[in-house]
Amino acid sequence: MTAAELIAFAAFEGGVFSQAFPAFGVERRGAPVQAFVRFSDEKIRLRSQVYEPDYIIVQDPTLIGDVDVFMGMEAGGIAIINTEKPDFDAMVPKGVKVYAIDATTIALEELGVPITNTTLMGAFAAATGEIQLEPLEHALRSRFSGSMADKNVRAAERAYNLVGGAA
Amino acid sequence: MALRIGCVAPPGRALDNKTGAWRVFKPVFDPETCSKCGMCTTVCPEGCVRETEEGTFEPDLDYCKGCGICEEVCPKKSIRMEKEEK
Amino acid sequence: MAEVEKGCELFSAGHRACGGCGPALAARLLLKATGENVIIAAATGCMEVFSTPYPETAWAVPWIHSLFENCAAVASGIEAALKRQGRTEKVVCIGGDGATLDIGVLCISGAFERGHDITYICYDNEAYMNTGIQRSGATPYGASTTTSPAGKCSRGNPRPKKDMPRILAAHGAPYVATASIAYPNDFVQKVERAINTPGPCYIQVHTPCCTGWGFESGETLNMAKLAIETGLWVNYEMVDGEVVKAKKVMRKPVEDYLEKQKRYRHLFKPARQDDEIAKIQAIADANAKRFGIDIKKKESSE
Amino acid sequence: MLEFMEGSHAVAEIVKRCRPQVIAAYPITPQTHIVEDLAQMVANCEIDAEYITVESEFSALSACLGASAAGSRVYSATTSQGLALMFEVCFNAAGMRQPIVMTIANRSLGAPLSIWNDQQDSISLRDSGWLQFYAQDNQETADLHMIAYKVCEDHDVLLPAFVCFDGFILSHTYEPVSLPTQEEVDAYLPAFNPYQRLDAAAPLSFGMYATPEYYTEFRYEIDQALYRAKDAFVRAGREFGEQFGRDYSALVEGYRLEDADTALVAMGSICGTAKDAVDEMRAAGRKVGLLNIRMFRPFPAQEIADALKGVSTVAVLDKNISLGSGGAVGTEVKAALYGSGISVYDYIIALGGRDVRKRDIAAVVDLAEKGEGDMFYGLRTEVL
Repeated sequence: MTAAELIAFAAFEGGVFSQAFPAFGVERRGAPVQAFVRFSDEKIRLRSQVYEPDYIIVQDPTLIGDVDVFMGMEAGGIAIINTEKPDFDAMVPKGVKVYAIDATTIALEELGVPITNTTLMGAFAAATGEIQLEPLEHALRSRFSGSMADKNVRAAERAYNLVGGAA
Repeated sequence: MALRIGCVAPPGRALDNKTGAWRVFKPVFDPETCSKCGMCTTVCPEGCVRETEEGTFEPDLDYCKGCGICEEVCPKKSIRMEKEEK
Repeated sequence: MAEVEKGCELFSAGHRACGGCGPALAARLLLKATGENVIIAAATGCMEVFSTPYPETAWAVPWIHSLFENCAAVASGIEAALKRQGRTEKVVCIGGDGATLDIGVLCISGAFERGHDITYICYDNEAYMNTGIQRSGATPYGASTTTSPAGKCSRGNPRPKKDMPRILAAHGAPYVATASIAYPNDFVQKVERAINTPGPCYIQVHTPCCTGWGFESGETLNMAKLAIETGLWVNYEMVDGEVVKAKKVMRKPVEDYLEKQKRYRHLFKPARQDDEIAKIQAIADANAKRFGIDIKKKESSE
Repeated sequence: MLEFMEGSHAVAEIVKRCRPQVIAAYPITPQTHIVEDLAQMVANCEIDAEYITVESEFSALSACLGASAAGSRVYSATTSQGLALMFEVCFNAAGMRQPIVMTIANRSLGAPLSIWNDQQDSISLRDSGWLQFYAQDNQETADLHMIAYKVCEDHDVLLPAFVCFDGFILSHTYEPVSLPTQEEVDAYLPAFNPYQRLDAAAPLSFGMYATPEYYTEFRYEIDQALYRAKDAFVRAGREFGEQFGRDYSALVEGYRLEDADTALVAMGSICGTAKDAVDEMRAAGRKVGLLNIRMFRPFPAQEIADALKGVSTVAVLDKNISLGSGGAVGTEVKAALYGSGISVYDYIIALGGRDVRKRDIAAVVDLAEKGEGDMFYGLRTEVL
């Protein structure tokens, strides 16, 4: 949910309307969870869950195979997947572009903890072009303070540049 | 009378209810034997036993229900319950 | 005794309690102790009903009744509001034994645990008198009530009184006391001490009910006194959880108290129930032992 | 200025700016974020209030009642089972005419246990004497809190209010919200001026009992006060519009109802999805509109009848079920339109967090136009 919130926040900082919400549940820490984000140039009124995503972010690669993470995606969609071993091509729908990034390693190196929200946010920004670096950094700096802000900005930028190079 | 918002009332109106009418027996106070200890007024559940100027006590019969507690506690036996004449 | 008579009547005549009502006397004495600078939060019950039919309130101090079981929570809110407004009124709850020992325990426990500066007075007449004398957690062992009636296979209420003072002392209440309308000054002094002790304090005052217990209305104080003299009611104080003082007595046998009340009539008629009376005597003996109330008899002085 | 925040946080922020002196609340999903935020604000001295950490919802509202009677502005929040536990105090607080404002993060009632959203909880208290406002989005949620305090504390009203927003769907959603500053809120909402209070300087007895001679008249007065709340809401809503540019002077809000043949009627966040669905249906040439009921208590029967004049079919989306009798909103809308010749159909929908999509709204309109209604929408018959 934090990643969804941050992405929506950064998009809002970038000048569009946005909305982020979790797939509400009773899950305890560590259990798989889903969260949704919408962007729009107009005020967002729609409250239903997202069934046909333009973009997906998979934070935990072990879900792939257990859960159809690509459900509802159509050609032209973009998937950002946190993984060390990108070996799931067979499951990717036709026309969906996949960006595999080892966000866990980046997060560990930059933040010291395997929390990949901000890293994947950088990757998302670069892969989709929906968020520019400046609002992204602004969002992170209003969410985190001091050295934590610096570290998270670095993690996001590293992912941004990595994916940006690939894109 | 306009109803007060929220079923709220100022003090005083309980006195409209003259509970003396409930009485079967009434206490008769004898000031001659009274030791002025005040126990009768202390223990009255109605709070209707008043001190007189002489320091003795008398019941307010508008409210006295005739329970007889004052008679029971009077150390000088100077209160006597009598059948109410109606 | 005259010292408790200072000031005007804050609990006014004209209320609709039965003649000889113990709780009505407790209400009068309570307000003698608190004076005018108080806010009363009352629970539903006999006292609430006999003192406040709209618009004839007997209360000359600010008074609020909300529900049966919530006066401690209502008082919590009042205390918080007064604190925030910088006001000085003392906050006092008053509830019967049903409201206090049974249905209101949740709210009372919460208020005491949170440490609000309130005093809770339970007037204990040992059953639900408002609704017609049903058993409560304060009904003593052996008493016949409409929901614990004596019968072919029942000898009245099968359980002893719940020990509410100890429960609230265990909440960390700085001052807990029991009192009796048989000793008006003692009750008044205990209320004064409670309202002047910061934090949640509790007083359970024994208030015989002539209607519910079955005795003549003039006997109310005599009955309260007998409860103490038999050891079935003990007047004591607990400070920070420790019993510091208990009224000593030359104990009388419990049947002196029991035989005067209709609620215990089944213990004497049609046949005397010695085993049941012995059980009640054992309760008094245990009280005497726990609180050390027995005055040792000196042969010569008798 | 728009800021991006969680719905619950928007509520806590606006409540802070409404300056309650006493807050008493018991945590329950999905209300928790609101009370956690407020507790933190108290801990940070950002808000000059007593926060009473009560042991139950029952005590939460009881403490609010006491504090309100003592003359303080109060606040609480709850949902679902917590509101059910407050049932007795709800009726009591309204009868005692205490202007308590409470947020309801709407949630279903068990059994079966469900933490998810519908509006069964607040709807079930519809007879309690509380005003009920339903918010479409988090902006409205925040705004309605300010309006609620103003309406409740109006001496012509003196009643408590639920500000209802859909649990999770709004409470846990992050979206842009514009919150007035403290100075702006102070300018709109004056300090609490209690009509009467517990006060040793002027003693009063509160919560006395009424004999049959008086009871009916007291209930009549509460009912009258509820109707006066309509005018107070219109005034407060208009004033809000003048000050903040968002007008709430209408008890019901019509959306593309002009020339509509079929009208949806709904409350809360489902209206957002329904508006998008209406736009799509309009684009496809269908004459469909929406009526959002913003104030459910007092029930705006006349306003609904006026707004729906001219439509031939009405489809009510009911996120509740008055078991054994159909949806509560539908029943009341039918009564409001009695004799108008308009066909009114009721649809029980979105219970216990069942997601609603635009196509579901369109499907409801199809059913209504076919004359099929008064039913559970989208029943999974395969599991029955």
